[in-house]
Order: sequence, then C-alpha cells, then structure tokens
Amino acid sequence: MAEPAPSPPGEAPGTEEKPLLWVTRPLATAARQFAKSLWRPSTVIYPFERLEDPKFRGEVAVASGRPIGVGEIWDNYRGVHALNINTCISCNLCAFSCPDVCIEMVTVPGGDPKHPKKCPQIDYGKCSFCGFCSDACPEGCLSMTTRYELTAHKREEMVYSPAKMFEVYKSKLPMNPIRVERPKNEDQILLDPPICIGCNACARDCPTQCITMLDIPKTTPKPGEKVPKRIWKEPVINDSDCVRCGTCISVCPKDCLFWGTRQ
Amino acid sequence: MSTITLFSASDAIAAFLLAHIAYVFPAPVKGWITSGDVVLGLASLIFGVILLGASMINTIMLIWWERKLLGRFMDRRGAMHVGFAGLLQNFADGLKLFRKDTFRPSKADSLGFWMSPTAYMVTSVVIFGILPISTGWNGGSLPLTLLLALVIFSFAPLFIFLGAWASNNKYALIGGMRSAAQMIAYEVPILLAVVAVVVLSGSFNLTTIVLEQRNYWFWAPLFLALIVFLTGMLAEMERIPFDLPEAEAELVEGWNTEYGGMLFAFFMLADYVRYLVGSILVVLLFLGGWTLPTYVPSALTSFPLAGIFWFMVKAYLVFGGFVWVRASLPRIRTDQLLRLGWMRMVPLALLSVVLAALVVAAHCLPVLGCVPSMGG
Amino acid sequence: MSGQTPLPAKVPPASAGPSAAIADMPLEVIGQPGVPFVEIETLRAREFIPAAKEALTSLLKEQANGKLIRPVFNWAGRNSLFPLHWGLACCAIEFAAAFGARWDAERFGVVPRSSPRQCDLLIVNGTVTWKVAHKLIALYEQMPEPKWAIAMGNCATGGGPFRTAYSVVPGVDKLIPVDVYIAGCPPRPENLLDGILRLEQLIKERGA
Amino acid sequence: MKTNELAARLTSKFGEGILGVDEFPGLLGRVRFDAAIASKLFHTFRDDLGFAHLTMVGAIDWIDHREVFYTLWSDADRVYVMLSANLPSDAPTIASAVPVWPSANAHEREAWDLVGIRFEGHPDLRRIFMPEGYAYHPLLRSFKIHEPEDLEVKVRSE
Amino acid sequence: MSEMWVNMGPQHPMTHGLWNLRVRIEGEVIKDVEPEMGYLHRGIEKISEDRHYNEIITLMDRTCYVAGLAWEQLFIVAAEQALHITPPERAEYIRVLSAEFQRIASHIMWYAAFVQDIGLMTPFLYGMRDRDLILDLFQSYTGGRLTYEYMRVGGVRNDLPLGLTDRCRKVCDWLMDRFVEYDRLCLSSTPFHERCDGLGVLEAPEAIAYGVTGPMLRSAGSRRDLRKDRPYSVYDKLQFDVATATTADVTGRYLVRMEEMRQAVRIIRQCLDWLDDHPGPVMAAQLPRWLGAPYAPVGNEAYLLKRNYPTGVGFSMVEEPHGEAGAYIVNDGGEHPYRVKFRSPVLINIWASKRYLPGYRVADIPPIMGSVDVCVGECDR
Repeated sequence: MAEPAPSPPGEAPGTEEKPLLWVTRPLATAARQFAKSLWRPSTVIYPFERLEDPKFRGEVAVASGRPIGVGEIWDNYRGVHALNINTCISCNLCAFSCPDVCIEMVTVPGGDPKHPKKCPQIDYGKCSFCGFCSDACPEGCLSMTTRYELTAHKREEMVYSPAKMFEVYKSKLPMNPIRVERPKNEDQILLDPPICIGCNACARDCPTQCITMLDIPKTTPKPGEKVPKRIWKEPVINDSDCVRCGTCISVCPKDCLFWGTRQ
Repeated sequence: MSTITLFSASDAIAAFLLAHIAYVFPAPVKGWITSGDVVLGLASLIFGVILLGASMINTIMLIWWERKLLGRFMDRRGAMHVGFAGLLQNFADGLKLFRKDTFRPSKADSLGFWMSPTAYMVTSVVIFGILPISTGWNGGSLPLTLLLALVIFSFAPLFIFLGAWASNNKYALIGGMRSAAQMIAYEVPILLAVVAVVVLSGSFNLTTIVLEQRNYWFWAPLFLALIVFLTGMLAEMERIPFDLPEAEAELVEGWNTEYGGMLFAFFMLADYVRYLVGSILVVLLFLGGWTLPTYVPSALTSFPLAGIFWFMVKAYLVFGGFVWVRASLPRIRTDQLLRLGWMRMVPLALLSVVLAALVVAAHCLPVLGCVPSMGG
Repeated sequence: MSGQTPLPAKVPPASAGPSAAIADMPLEVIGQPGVPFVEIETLRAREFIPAAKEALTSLLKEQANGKLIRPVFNWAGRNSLFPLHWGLACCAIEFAAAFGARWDAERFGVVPRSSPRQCDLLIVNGTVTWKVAHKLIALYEQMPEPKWAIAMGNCATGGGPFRTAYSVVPGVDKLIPVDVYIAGCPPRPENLLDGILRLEQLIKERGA
Repeated sequence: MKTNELAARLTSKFGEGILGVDEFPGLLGRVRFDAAIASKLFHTFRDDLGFAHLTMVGAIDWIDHREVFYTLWSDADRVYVMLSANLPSDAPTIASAVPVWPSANAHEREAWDLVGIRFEGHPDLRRIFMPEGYAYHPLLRSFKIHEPEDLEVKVRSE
Repeated sequence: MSEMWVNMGPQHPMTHGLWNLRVRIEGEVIKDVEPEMGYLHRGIEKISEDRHYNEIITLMDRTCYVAGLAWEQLFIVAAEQALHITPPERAEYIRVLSAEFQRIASHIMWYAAFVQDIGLMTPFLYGMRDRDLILDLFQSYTGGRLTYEYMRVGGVRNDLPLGLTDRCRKVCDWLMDRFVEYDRLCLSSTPFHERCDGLGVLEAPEAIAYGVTGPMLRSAGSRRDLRKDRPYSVYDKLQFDVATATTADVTGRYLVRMEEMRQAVRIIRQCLDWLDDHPGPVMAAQLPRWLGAPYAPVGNEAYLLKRNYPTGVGFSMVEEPHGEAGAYIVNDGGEHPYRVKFRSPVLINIWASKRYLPGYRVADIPPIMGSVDVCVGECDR
C-alpha cells in the first residue's frame, strides 16, 4: 500500500482557494456570470435558432464569447438516414452490418420480376445511429444526414420506408462526409472447383454483376466416367467490382465458395 | 384627508355599485341596500378581494422575477415563450395545477391533508393584507401591526407539520419536522432584530416605523440587525441555503411530496406570498418603506401611486438579493443551521439591540443637537 | 387614518341610468318612503333579467361545447408540462443537458419535479428492465390526470440495442400508453424539445 | 516476482492443490488451483504475497464445467495475477473470498446471479441484478436469448 | 422517532440513476444501508456473446454513458490482445486524447450532479454548459454526442479532421479558466466546507479491502493510478502527475477530481502536439477484413462461415473516470467472443457504502453518495 502523500501542485492557480469572508467569493462569481449573461446568455433559442446555423459557427461564435463555434463541423453528425434508391444495388450489406438488426430489406418498384429490387427499411425504434450501415454501403447510397429531429405519435411512424428515406435524400441535407477507407488486404471469395456444379445461382444473385460464368475446360474424363451432357461453367469473380457482400456464398447450393486470400 | 386610501377607494366602489344595483329593487330593500352597514360590508369584501388579487398577482410576478433572474445567474434565459418574455408562464402553471386531479393518498389523514394547505395559504395572505405598502395602501393600521404580522408569520410551521404528518409519508414527515425546528429556532433572532428596530423607532406600528425613517433609513445604524433579519428570513422562508425541509436531494420534495394539483399550488403560492412578505418586511423595517431620500428629485416621487411603485421596486430588489443567494450557495445541514441560529444569530441580534439603544441615546444627547424621535 | 375614514355621506349620481327623470332625481330619494315606485325601473328589470338569462345560457352553451374555458385550460396545460425528474439510462444525460444552459427547456415552461404527484409528463428516458417495470407503472399511476408519456430514445421506444436481452422490456408502450416517441440513441436535446413541442401540438389538437 | 518464482512458491506450499501456473499476457500469470484449497490460497495471496486488492471475480460456463476466476492486484509489485478454478457443472461450489477480501461480496453475488456459482460462507448470497425468484442463471450457455417477438408475446399475455 | 427503513430510490433525486439505497435510520442518523442494484441490468455480457467484436463497441458507449470512450478503450485493449493485433501509434494517441477528454467530460458531469446534491443549482448549469463544448469536439470527429462508436479493433474509425487540434487547444484554455470558477463557487464558500468536510471518510486500508478504486481511493492518499502503475496505450510516454488528497472525505474526492481534470488537460496538450507532428495511418495495416475493418456484415451468417479464427484471451484494466474498469475476453476461436466479463468500479464503490455511510446523517447521504460518482449503466451492465 502506498503511503499518503500530499497532492502534487497543479498547473493552474485556483487549487488554493480558501473561504474568504464566508460567502463573498461564490456570490461574486455568480454576480459576474449574471453580468456576463445579462445581454446574451449561452442559450440557443431552439425552434428559432439552430446550432447548425452559420451564426453559431466559426468566428461569429467566437466573437460572442464562446471559445469555439458550437456547431463546428456539424456535417459529421450521424442523424437520420438518406437513401438514394436509384443507386442502391440491393446488396444487403447494410442489413448485414446492422448490430441492432433494425434494417429490413423491402421490395421497391423498379426491379424485374425475377429479381425484385430490395432497399433498406429502417425501424428507428431500434436503430442506434451507429453508422455501421452507411460505412458498409459500397455505393454510398445510404448515408447519414445531419437531421436529428424525429418524433412520432405512433410507433408505426418510426419505421422509415425506402421511399421516405429517398425523400430525406432529395431534401439535400448535408451528408456525413467521412468515408471509411477500405482495408487493403480484403478477403476474397474463392472457389472450390471440384464441388461446383455450375448452377449460375451466384452470378444471378450478385448485386454488382461482378460474377461471370465462364467455360472451363474440364479435364479429360477417366474411362468409364459419365460426362454430363452440359457445358461446364464456373464463376469467375471480378475482384475490383466485388463489394464482398457474401450473397454468392449464402446462395451457393453446394457450399463451394469460401473466403480466403488468393496467393 | 385628501389622499385616496385603499379602503376609501373600495368604499367608493361599494357605494357606487350598490347605488346602481339598488335600481332594480323595490323601495324598502333599496333603502336597506344603500345603508351604511351594507356599504361597509361590501367595501370590506372588495377590500379583501383587492388584497387577495394584489397578493396573487404579486406572487405570480415574483415567481416570474425569480425564474428570469435565476436564469441569468445560470447563463440561460428562463421562461420566455409563453406570453411576452414568459410573463404568462406562471398563470399557465397556476391554471394547469388548478385543473389537475387533486387526490388524497389512501392512507393520508383526510382533515389534515385538506386543511393544512388552505390554512397555510390563508395565513400567508392575511399577513400580506395587514402590511402597509404606502400611505394609502394600509390594511390594518393597528398599533401593533408588526407584532401581529410576525405572530401570523410563525403560524406556518404548525400547518406545514400538520400537512406533512397527514400525508403519511416518511420524507414528508422528516421535512415537516425539520421545518418546524428550523422556523421555531429562527423566531428568536428575528424578533431580537425587530426589537432593535422598535427601539430605534419607538413603535410597533409599521407606518410609524416607516415615517421614522424619513431622516435616514435604518439599515445604516442597524446593519447587524439587517444581516440577522435577512438570515432569519431566509430560514423562515425555507430558501437555499436553508431549504432543508424541501431538500430535494435527500427528501424528494420535502413536506409537499404527496401534494399535487390544487393543493400543491396552494403551498407553492403561499410560499411565494411568504417570500413577498419577507421582502416587504425588510423594506419596511430597514429600507425606508415607500419613502425615498430627500435628494431624489420630486418628479420621481410625485406621480400617482409613486409610493406603491417605489415600495415594490425595493421589495423586488430585496427578493432579487434572495435569488442571488440561492444561485450561489449550497444548502447546509440541520445541526449547522440550528447552531448558526443559536450561536451566531442570537448574539449578533442582541448586539444590534444594544447598538440601537446607543443610537437612541446619541439622539437624546443634547450635544449632537438632534431631536429625539421617540413616540408615535 | 384610512381605517377610520367615515363613509362618504353622499354619493353623487355620477353615471345614472338612461332615464333623464331618474338621472335628475337625487339618489337617496329613490326608495325613500313616499317616493312612488317608478315604472321604468320595473321595465329595466324586465329587460335586464331575460337579457342576463340569455347571456348566461349562451355562455353555458359555449362552455358545454368546450369553447369557453376549455381552450384556456388547454393552453395552460400544454404550456406548463412538468416532467418527472427521473433518470433511467443514457438518455437521462441528454435529458439533463436539455435543462442545461444551452437548450434550457424551462423556456417552454418545462420544469422537472421530483414527486410524481406534481408532474404531468413522464419522460421515459432509457432502458426499462423487467425489474423496474412495475415501479414505472406505479409512478405513472401516481401522477394525477391529465398526464402524458414520452418514450425518449430507442430503448424506450422499441428496446433499442438491448431488446434481445433477457431483462429488458422491448418498448415501454407495452407498459404504459405513450403519446410521443422520440428516435435517437440518445436523442439530441433539440430532439427532446422537438418531441415536447410535438406533444404540445398533440394536446392542442386532441384536447385534454 | 516472475511467473516461475510464483509457481515454485505456490507448489512448495500447496503441492497437489496447484494444478499449474500459466503464462498470461499482461499478467503475472494464471494460477489454476483445486477448489478444495481455495480458502487457504486466498489467505496466502493476501497475507504472504501482498495481493491486497481483489479486483474481479467472474465465472465462465464451459458447458462441461464452470470456471471461476479471480484477479488480484499487488501494490508492491504493481502486477495482476489471475486465479482460476474449475468446478463441476452439477455442483459448482467454492469457498467464498469474502472473509479475505470484503470486496468479493458484490462480485460473488453477481457470479451467483449470472452463472450460478455457489460460494460457501458468503454472508448474503442473493441475486444482485435479477429480481428475487428469477428462475435462470442467464449467462449459462444453455440459456438462450429471447427473440424479441417471444418477449412481446409474453408481454401481451401478461 | 424510532428506527425505520427508508427507501431512497429507484426514483429519487439523490441516486442519479436507477438504484435503490435502503437506509435504516434512527432519528436522522444512519444505522445501516443496503444498496440494491439491477434496475438497469441490460445483459450486456450476454448480448456480447452473440455479437461481433466491432459490434460490441456500440454496447460499450451505452454501458457507461458518461464515459463512453473510456469504455471503448477498455474493450479495445482487451480485444486487441485477444485477437493479437497491434494498432498504429497515431490511433493510440487519438484514443488517449479521446479518453482524457472523456475523463474531463465525465468529471464535469460528476461535478454538475454533485453540486446539485448539496443544493447548489448554478454550477450544475455551468458544468453542463462547459461539458457541451467537449461533446462538440467529440461530435466533430466521431459524429455522436454521447454514443461515439469511434474506436475499432485495430485503430479508430477515422482520422481527426483538419483544424481540430487547434480547436481542442482553445477548449483546453477555456476549461482551465472554468476550473478556477468551479473552485470559487465551491472551495471558497464556507457552507460548502461545512457540508462536505469530514464526511464519508474511508481510509486507504479499508478502501483497498473493500475494493474501492479511482478518485475515492486516491483521496485517501494512495497514489494508485493504473496509467502510472501499469501503463496501457501510450501513457508511459506522457507526463502527468497522480492527483491525491489526504483527507479521504468528500472534499478530498472533490480536490482529486479537480486536479485530475487539470492533469488531463496537460495530457491532452501533449497528445495534441504529438498528433500535429506525426501524421499517419489510424488503422492497422494487416487486418483481415472480417475482424478489423471499420464495418463487417456479420449479420450474414455465410459471411462468417469457413474462416480461420485465432484464439486467445484478452485482459485489460483501465483507469476509467470512475475508477478501475476491467475487461476479460475469452476468444475460443469464433467470430464472437466466448465470454466477456467486465469489472465495473462503480458497483464496488457503491457497495462499499456499507462501510462509509453508517454513522452519518440522512442529510449527509447526498454529498457522500454524490462524491462516489455513480453511473448505473456500468454498475448494472
């Protein structure tokens, strides 16, 4: 056990404050603050003034007695999501990356009947505004705006459909500008060729269309082995287009795709 | 007497009203209605209503004043969106509280629970009624107004304790006990400080006390007594740093924990009436009442209702001082509070009585050429 | 002094009735024995009483329709919402910040009170667990009518990030009726103020 | 003190009771011991080795057995050490550390509440987080997290 | 008045959160206390077992909602140890910068709540006002006011934006002035000393026996600070003093926290200077994407299948604003940790109230419990 030692001296004066005439100093401090805030208290009159207004930024704010602008770099704030439906590729990455499982992919008009277009629908009664979804979005179509007001009378109003989020997008609110860099050594999707049956499921469901089924010359069949009467195809993945969503892995009926690093 | 007093005004109103109401009645009734007794009765009623209205409006303005002041002390704005600068905020609060459910907890004592806020309210308003505010506004110019006011002022612990006990809540009970102990303890220094004033002015009549301050206000010779009186008033009014009975941090809301709705509004309003009364007493006893120093240009004192105006300005400023203290000091503990009362305030008050006597003696000395200002 | 001021002996008939004859007559004469009861006064009374009755009836009717006093009380009620001073979890910090100097919720007459008896707004600011659920209900029931509840933040709205946990109530609307939901984790103080303003709008529309 | 010194001292004193002293990143080591010598070992650590501060008591459910771990801090050596004992799943009982370190009180109640470890000699072994009468020990692997929909059904039925 | 049990909580202005202090009083004197916890038990340890490492960070912010970044750091240190990852140095400095700012914000929050307990209303608003400036800084680089989700396994989410260091310096200067003002309002007033001196005394040997850590222990004269004794992150490269007091009472804890804020400003200034001179990456270069990337679509089970996971254990103790927080992570080679165990300093500090409360009066409970700095989120988890 360490033995008691006196407190080391701090950098600033003020630690040696001692009572002076009972209560005069606190009274004087309060009075000083009173005089300071008589004309302009630090209150932001919210519905009429907003922190993101230019008057609370930068030099103007400093002139009014604050050390820094209150709303400095407001654009980084993580608020309500904006969704650009037009560029959404239905890759499901936002839904997968959501820690709170509040994103549901719902069908929106615009896809072909075989592959309906699905866009995220966010339940703000569960969303924790962590920003993982907008970080994960490979196309940058789901991003977080600086809008923070979101109240509702009914629980159902808290669920934001893609159309509603598209409206937020169209309102041209400032978007969160910080984009997270992708790591350089991303895992790739590799194929286990002997298992592949060439079913085309991965290429069909790939949101970025980066999988092409190419003819693969099969090795000469051994004598007696039956050669199927079809063309052998194998998926080839274009790494630069791949967003690593893993859809192909989940749809593969034979589990022949897996994660790894190509040597 | 040419000046219009509050009572003469209400008398005139009563007579005017009765004369008009009398139109619709047949002759015998008419004669009775316009007789002196009825007019006097109605005049008293109007007098009471005016006093009640004045106390309520003043109280509500006092709450507004405190909220705005406190806001500035705290670097914020306070109520500002309801009415101009939040002036209507407290009316909204009051109306809302009057409309809310008023209910009694099932285990509370019915009589005490209902009675104590009402009695607390009534006694508080009565004190306001008997205090003179200007030469005209002079409710009960009794020879012993000061004593009467202080006596009614000290009824409060009884009702607080009654309400606290009746609500059958541990916090409320502790708060009520603290309140009673604290108020009784601070009666003594307050009375001693008042004795100093009485010694100097020679009267228990508040009007006389104010008139005695025409040469100098009493705060200068009786500075010690003023300090004691202010401290005592803070304790009697249960404000920070002496708001132990309502100490939010340990006793939720203190003795009015179980009260809601209208009864809570009664407690709240009565509290502020008491704050008002406390400020008024300070102005009356030490700050010259409705008078202004003679060097003040007469234009400032000659407009209608100037007395009431300056009196209220002083009272609100005194209350502003209470708010200032509230904004800067922490709450102290019961034992410390009582120790402060008995060990510091009582000796100081005694000392101030001696000082007052010395001042009076100095007046009487022919050497100084002063005229003794005894009597009244 | 004023207390001893004698009654004014004669009140001048400053603004007398409409009739010139009455107006000219000295007031104390009326009603004296021997003075005849003037017909016109009876007429005035007959006019006055039905008029007064009609006015009173229409007032009562308006009151019954909720146009007279109710709007006043509605205005009072929506402009002085006292929330309960109760911190549950993370949102309580933003709740406190909303009462801080920068946002100052007291501007709208929102003053937190510690005793539920004096409150009319329960702001559920945080995660509600099963252990505290019955206490929440008790507090809500201790508040006198009319009362409102705001679910602040995701935990109160739908359980938020903790709704899968074994101990958490997934949404406080399972326990008490909620009037306004506020999204955010936690909501900014502005968002809370926005919710309170929205509740005021709701009270105005719905009446309460 | 080094890990091997600690191992030597403990083994010489307790012999079979010490099942091993492992290297542990950032700590002096992890002492695996037999639950039977728990009380004596605690006294040794506090009185002889100077570990006056018990910072953490926790438990892990390894399905076939449960593990209790204690982390101790020594002001003199400025180092942490971890003690760990394996308990059988059907009777997870170990001597309480409260007589040695009073701070173990809340930790052990938590371990009882969440993982169901019984601490013998604990003065007040009640649930600390979950309400009294709760039927499960939630941090056991056999306890599955409710789906929120299940809970909603439960709420509605209540 | 005879003895009675008084429940202070869970809805009570003194508690600053959801817990219940049952007090047995005789007159106004406390005879015995019994803290009851668990009203905010959210099962964070259980949820963590079903979450990916980066996803647990979102829980950490909510575990301790006044010191989110400190708890993020606590978890990250343990997780990186369990996963055998070394973050770049710049990320470490940014973490220390954030944690120290968080310490100031947390202590200011404590100050605001504490002075309200003893009846001072004004400093509460001053405290909240000054804390908002720090939150503005956090918002400008993390994007959140209270829940940041900023640190990641292997680094931090993004680098500091341009010009932030200057703004931080301005805020530091402003805060140093405000600390003087705080002291003027409290230390210079006699009622404050009458209210706080000699209350809740817990001497060092008892504090250690009862497991009390943090400012409460240092106020008893013990120079124990994990940043010095067992330096994690880059604390061994920074100059600062350990704040201690000798009185072991409420005033002592006040002094320790005030001095810690000044020392934190000192640390922050050193970090800012270093960060200005050393640009670089803020995320470890060699990270498998599933693990250390800023995001990972772990909701997709296929994403997680068929990978080679490392195994390991992580143990970290961090000097959090409330005391010493600990994390123990068992990684048995899966995408989720097998078991996460956190040590909350607040739980133990409250628990020790059985030792330091009896004997005082009911009116002393608010200052004494206020000086503990209660954050129920991390206490109940």
